[in-house]
Amino acid sequence: MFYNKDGKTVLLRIVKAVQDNKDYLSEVDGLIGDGDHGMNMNKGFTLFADSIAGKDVSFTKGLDELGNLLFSKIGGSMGPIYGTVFMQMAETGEGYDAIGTLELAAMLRSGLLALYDIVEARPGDKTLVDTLAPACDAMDKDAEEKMNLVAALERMKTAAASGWESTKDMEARFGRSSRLGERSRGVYDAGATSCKIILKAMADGILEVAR
Amino acid sequence: MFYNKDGKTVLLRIVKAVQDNKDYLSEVDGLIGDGDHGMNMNKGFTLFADSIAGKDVSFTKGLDELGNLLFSKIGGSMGPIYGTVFMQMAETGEGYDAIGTLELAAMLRSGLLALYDIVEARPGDKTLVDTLAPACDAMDKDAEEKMNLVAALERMKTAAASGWESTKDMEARFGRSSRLGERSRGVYDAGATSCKIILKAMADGILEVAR
Amino acid sequence: MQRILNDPDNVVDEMLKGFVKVHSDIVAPTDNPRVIKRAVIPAGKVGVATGGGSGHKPAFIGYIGENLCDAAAVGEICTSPTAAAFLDAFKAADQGKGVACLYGNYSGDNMNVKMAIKMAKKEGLEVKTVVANDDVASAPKDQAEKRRGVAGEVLMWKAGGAKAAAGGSLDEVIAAAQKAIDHTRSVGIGLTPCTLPAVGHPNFEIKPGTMEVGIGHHGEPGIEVCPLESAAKMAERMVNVVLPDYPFVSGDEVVVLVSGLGATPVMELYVLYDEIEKLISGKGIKIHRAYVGNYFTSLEMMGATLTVMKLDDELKKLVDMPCYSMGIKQN
Amino acid sequence: MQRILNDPDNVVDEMLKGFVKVHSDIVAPTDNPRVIKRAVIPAGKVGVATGGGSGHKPAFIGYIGENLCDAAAVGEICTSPTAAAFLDAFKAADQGKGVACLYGNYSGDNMNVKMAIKMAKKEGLEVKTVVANDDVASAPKDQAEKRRGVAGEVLMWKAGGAKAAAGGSLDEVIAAAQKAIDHTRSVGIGLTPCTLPAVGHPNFEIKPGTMEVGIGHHGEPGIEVCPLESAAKMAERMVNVVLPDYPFVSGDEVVVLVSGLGATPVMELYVLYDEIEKLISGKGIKIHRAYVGNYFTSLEMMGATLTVMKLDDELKKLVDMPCYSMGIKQN
Ligand SMILES: Nc1ncnc2c1ncn2[C@@H]1O[C@H](COP(=O)(O)OP(=O)(O)O)[C@@H](O)[C@H]1O
Ligand SMILES: Nc1ncnc2c1ncn2[C@@H]1O[C@H](COP(=O)(O)OP(=O)(O)O)[C@@H](O)[C@H]1O
Ligand SMILES: [Mg+2]
Ligand SMILES: [Mg+2]
Ligand SMILES: [Mg+2]
Ligand SMILES: [Mg+2]
Repeated sequence: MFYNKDGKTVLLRIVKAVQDNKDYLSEVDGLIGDGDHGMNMNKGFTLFADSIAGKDVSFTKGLDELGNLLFSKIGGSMGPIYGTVFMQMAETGEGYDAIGTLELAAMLRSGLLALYDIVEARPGDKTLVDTLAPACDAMDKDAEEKMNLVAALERMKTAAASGWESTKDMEARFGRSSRLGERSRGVYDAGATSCKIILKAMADGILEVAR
Repeated sequence: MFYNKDGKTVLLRIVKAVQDNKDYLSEVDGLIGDGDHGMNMNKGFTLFADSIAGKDVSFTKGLDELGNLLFSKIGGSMGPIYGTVFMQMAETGEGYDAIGTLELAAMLRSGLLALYDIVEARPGDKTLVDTLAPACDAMDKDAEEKMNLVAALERMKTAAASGWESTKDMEARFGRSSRLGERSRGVYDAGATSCKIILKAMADGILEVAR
Repeated sequence: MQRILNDPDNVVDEMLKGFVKVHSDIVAPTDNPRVIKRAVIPAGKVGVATGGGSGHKPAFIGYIGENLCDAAAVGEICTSPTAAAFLDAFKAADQGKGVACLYGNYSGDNMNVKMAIKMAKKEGLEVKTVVANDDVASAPKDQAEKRRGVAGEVLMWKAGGAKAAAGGSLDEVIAAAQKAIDHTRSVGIGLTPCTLPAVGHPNFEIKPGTMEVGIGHHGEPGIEVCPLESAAKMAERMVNVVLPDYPFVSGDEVVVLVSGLGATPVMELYVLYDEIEKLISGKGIKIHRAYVGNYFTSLEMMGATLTVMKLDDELKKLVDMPCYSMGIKQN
Repeated sequence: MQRILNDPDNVVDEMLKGFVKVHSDIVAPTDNPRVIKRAVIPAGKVGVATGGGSGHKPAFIGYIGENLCDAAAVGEICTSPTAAAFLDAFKAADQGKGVACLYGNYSGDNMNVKMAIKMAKKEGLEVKTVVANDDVASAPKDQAEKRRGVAGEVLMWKAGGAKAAAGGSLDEVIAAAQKAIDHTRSVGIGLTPCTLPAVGHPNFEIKPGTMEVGIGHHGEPGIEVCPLESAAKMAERMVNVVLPDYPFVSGDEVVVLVSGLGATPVMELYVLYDEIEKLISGKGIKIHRAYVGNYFTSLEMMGATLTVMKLDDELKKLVDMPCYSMGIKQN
């Protein structure tokens, strides 16, 4: 488990991962989207880094702030999608002092469900849901099995990565790339890619502060 | 001399010369102008050919028709310039049954003077005036010397050609190319080029019907 | 990229600054820098709001004005405005009679509008929506709910704005705007791609000598890529996509809107319209009114869209009502 | 050439057919297919005529309308109309009080207008002219009579048209239009060349990464080719050419017109205007009114022009008068 109050470094690690992958994400989006995903994500996450600089924020406080910023400053699809996921995770987790496998699983699952509230995309539609949903499933299973957080996070990363991998062969059905139909196969989905990067950074960040 | 009433073949020869040189004229205009001189000229002269097709027109009647057509259908600079020249030549010559050196000289000179009425360009300004003016001068001199038309026409062609040649080193001061200043040197003027072609065709056409 | 820009990331904010300076007789800024409203909104009317990504001038802010929209949320280039901006646009438009949000069918806009409405509801503000889906080429007819909104949105704003100005209730405004878009079909032909300022190079390709039939306003692929055709053939192709879909038939009265995509010389839009008019009139369909110009663009894309709306008595009255905005001024 | 055309040689005639169909509330064709007139010209006013080559939409026919021009002669693309067309435009504009012909300083137009006036005189019709020469970059100040007319023509038509509508005599209309253009200075920056439909390829070059300062509406070379700059720097460059030439100074009231050259996204014109406004206002010059949009274009050229006109009481009244044409509608 890790302490909610120690979560700022986790958030900064996520920010850095997004910033480092700005060009890569745009490149992936450029293949079947409009090539701005890295720019959109970088803009939002950098705004967030600026807003928490020098401040002492907890993991859930930060997630709420991040979600709110994406939501109120980024627009597009990413604003509401990641905004919803992060704000819901924050809402679910705001009462936790210590976050273990069970807590994190609950937070992620509620984020995914809130997302389902606003998008029609489900696993198999070549969106970030294909990364997020298997990650949630893995966490839920580990929570059921009462697995410790360190082990659960490793499995969650693996699940996210293979979910991301699976988007390559899919045909896009939502978002910009869906207009391409068959032509959208053979490349990764941009949102799934950023989601994998974020989940990995989150896991690695938590592993650093976990006790 | 030649009979005014036999002049239609002369006019058709002019038309053909313009049509044959359409691309060349545009090419010359393209170097320092806007590349449409061949198109403009071809359009006007082809309209004229269509309008006299099957009709019996004299040299001056035809010139008047040509001038009028350029004037009322072509616009730009060429409409008023060649329109004025041809209509004035027709007006001056309409009373002539037979046209010799003296008559043709008078017609050309009056055409040039009418042109001077509407343009400020004079010899040395890199326009068609540089072709037309020396041709007029040569004809006037030959008329004074009572030279026969056949010889006079040969000299007129030579004068027109060397006038045209002289535009190459000039700096344009009127029309589109004048904006280029120094940069306009080194290439022929488009209007001077078409004027040389027209005067040569006119001379060659007259030589065919001259008695 | 031969463009007039400072920092490409600031282009929207800078554009908005210039826009409100120029059109201060028509529009005013609000506390939210990404929301523009009418300079004076007549009291007691239903508010008409819209919003969308930038780069489509006059859309969206260019349709704020007399008898048109009251407020618009402004997004980044080709990117939906935030839910917060939509919410603030609703608030700016609201005169106590509720707000009609008339916007286009894009996933980002749908999500942000949906969330903004939830937030508005919490604050006691009633917002209803009409989602334009006039682009025939973007989905088959049996999936019409998936179709994108394109230049038909202009006619939706015209009808909805006029209904609101005429004192219509929220439900009446929504019904009029919904009817307008239900009676409207569009298709676009793209001739060149466009370049997002922050990207710096076109993110899709239209090969010279070809054209993309059914292209979307963000370069979304169309239904067919074919060799570049004459204006007459393009007109035929467009008319043949648009007319049968509704279907518009002999005896109908219609409004025709031909919009350039940005960089096509306006002269050519009139050439295209001349061909379109011959085809439509030739089918016994009466053109009551035509709009030709850059009404809904995609940055510097070349090409054009055709929009046809079938009139009934109500729509005719609404379309004929005078209006005054940057994008459309009509006596 | 990704364009919407049939036979490029017929583009002007086809465009005119489309134009009169769309704007039949404003304009009407005449017996001369190359002359367009107002649908209804109020009796007893001085006629206002203009004319020029095509490819500059809305210019020239787009400025026919209420309180603007009464008739326009239409030339081929970038080619002066014929003298016959100018003559017929004079006749169409004439309401028995004489005709003011307000046009731009190009050698073809000068010749054709001159000849048309001669012909009109023979028919007993009095025509006086004002020749716009607002383009600062086209000749040094001491040769101002050689300068070309560019977007400043729009303000000349606005002032002259308003004066005629207000009942001014021919001399008063001429004086107002002359004053308008004398008080006006313009400069353009070109970012891409344009292609004449019948030629099929650009006939001049602007290297990517560079811009041509002082470019003319037909691609006439400017005063300087320099590396592409930011909008702020372009604004500075334009303002620094235009303001000192008149000169416009602190305390002046001015109209500012920023026109796109055709293909530059309108959004970027607002970005440019925002910069221009800061510079002009910063010098203590008051901007009474601004026009930003595609007011005088060059086919699909990219770039923009800046026009500034100094107001006095008369010009202010004339510019503020409402008007209604395809190109400019003002309440
Ligand atoms: N309707 C949708 N449902 C789920 N995911 C979506 C939807 N629309 C877009 N996405 C996700 O967003 C990603 C693209 O994000 P981004 O490039 O930032 O936005 P945009 O598509 O507006 O340019 C896609 O790869 C996809 O994962
Ligand atoms: N003001 C003028 N005075 C004399 N000749 C002129 C003038 N303007 C243009 N010309 C002539 O016209 C020629 C160009 O003709 P053309 O290309 O048909 O017209 P445009 O310049 O309008 O495209 C020039 O080469 C020059 O000889
Ligand atoms: Mg994208
Ligand atoms: Mg030329
Ligand atoms: Mg995008
Ligand atoms: Mg020309």
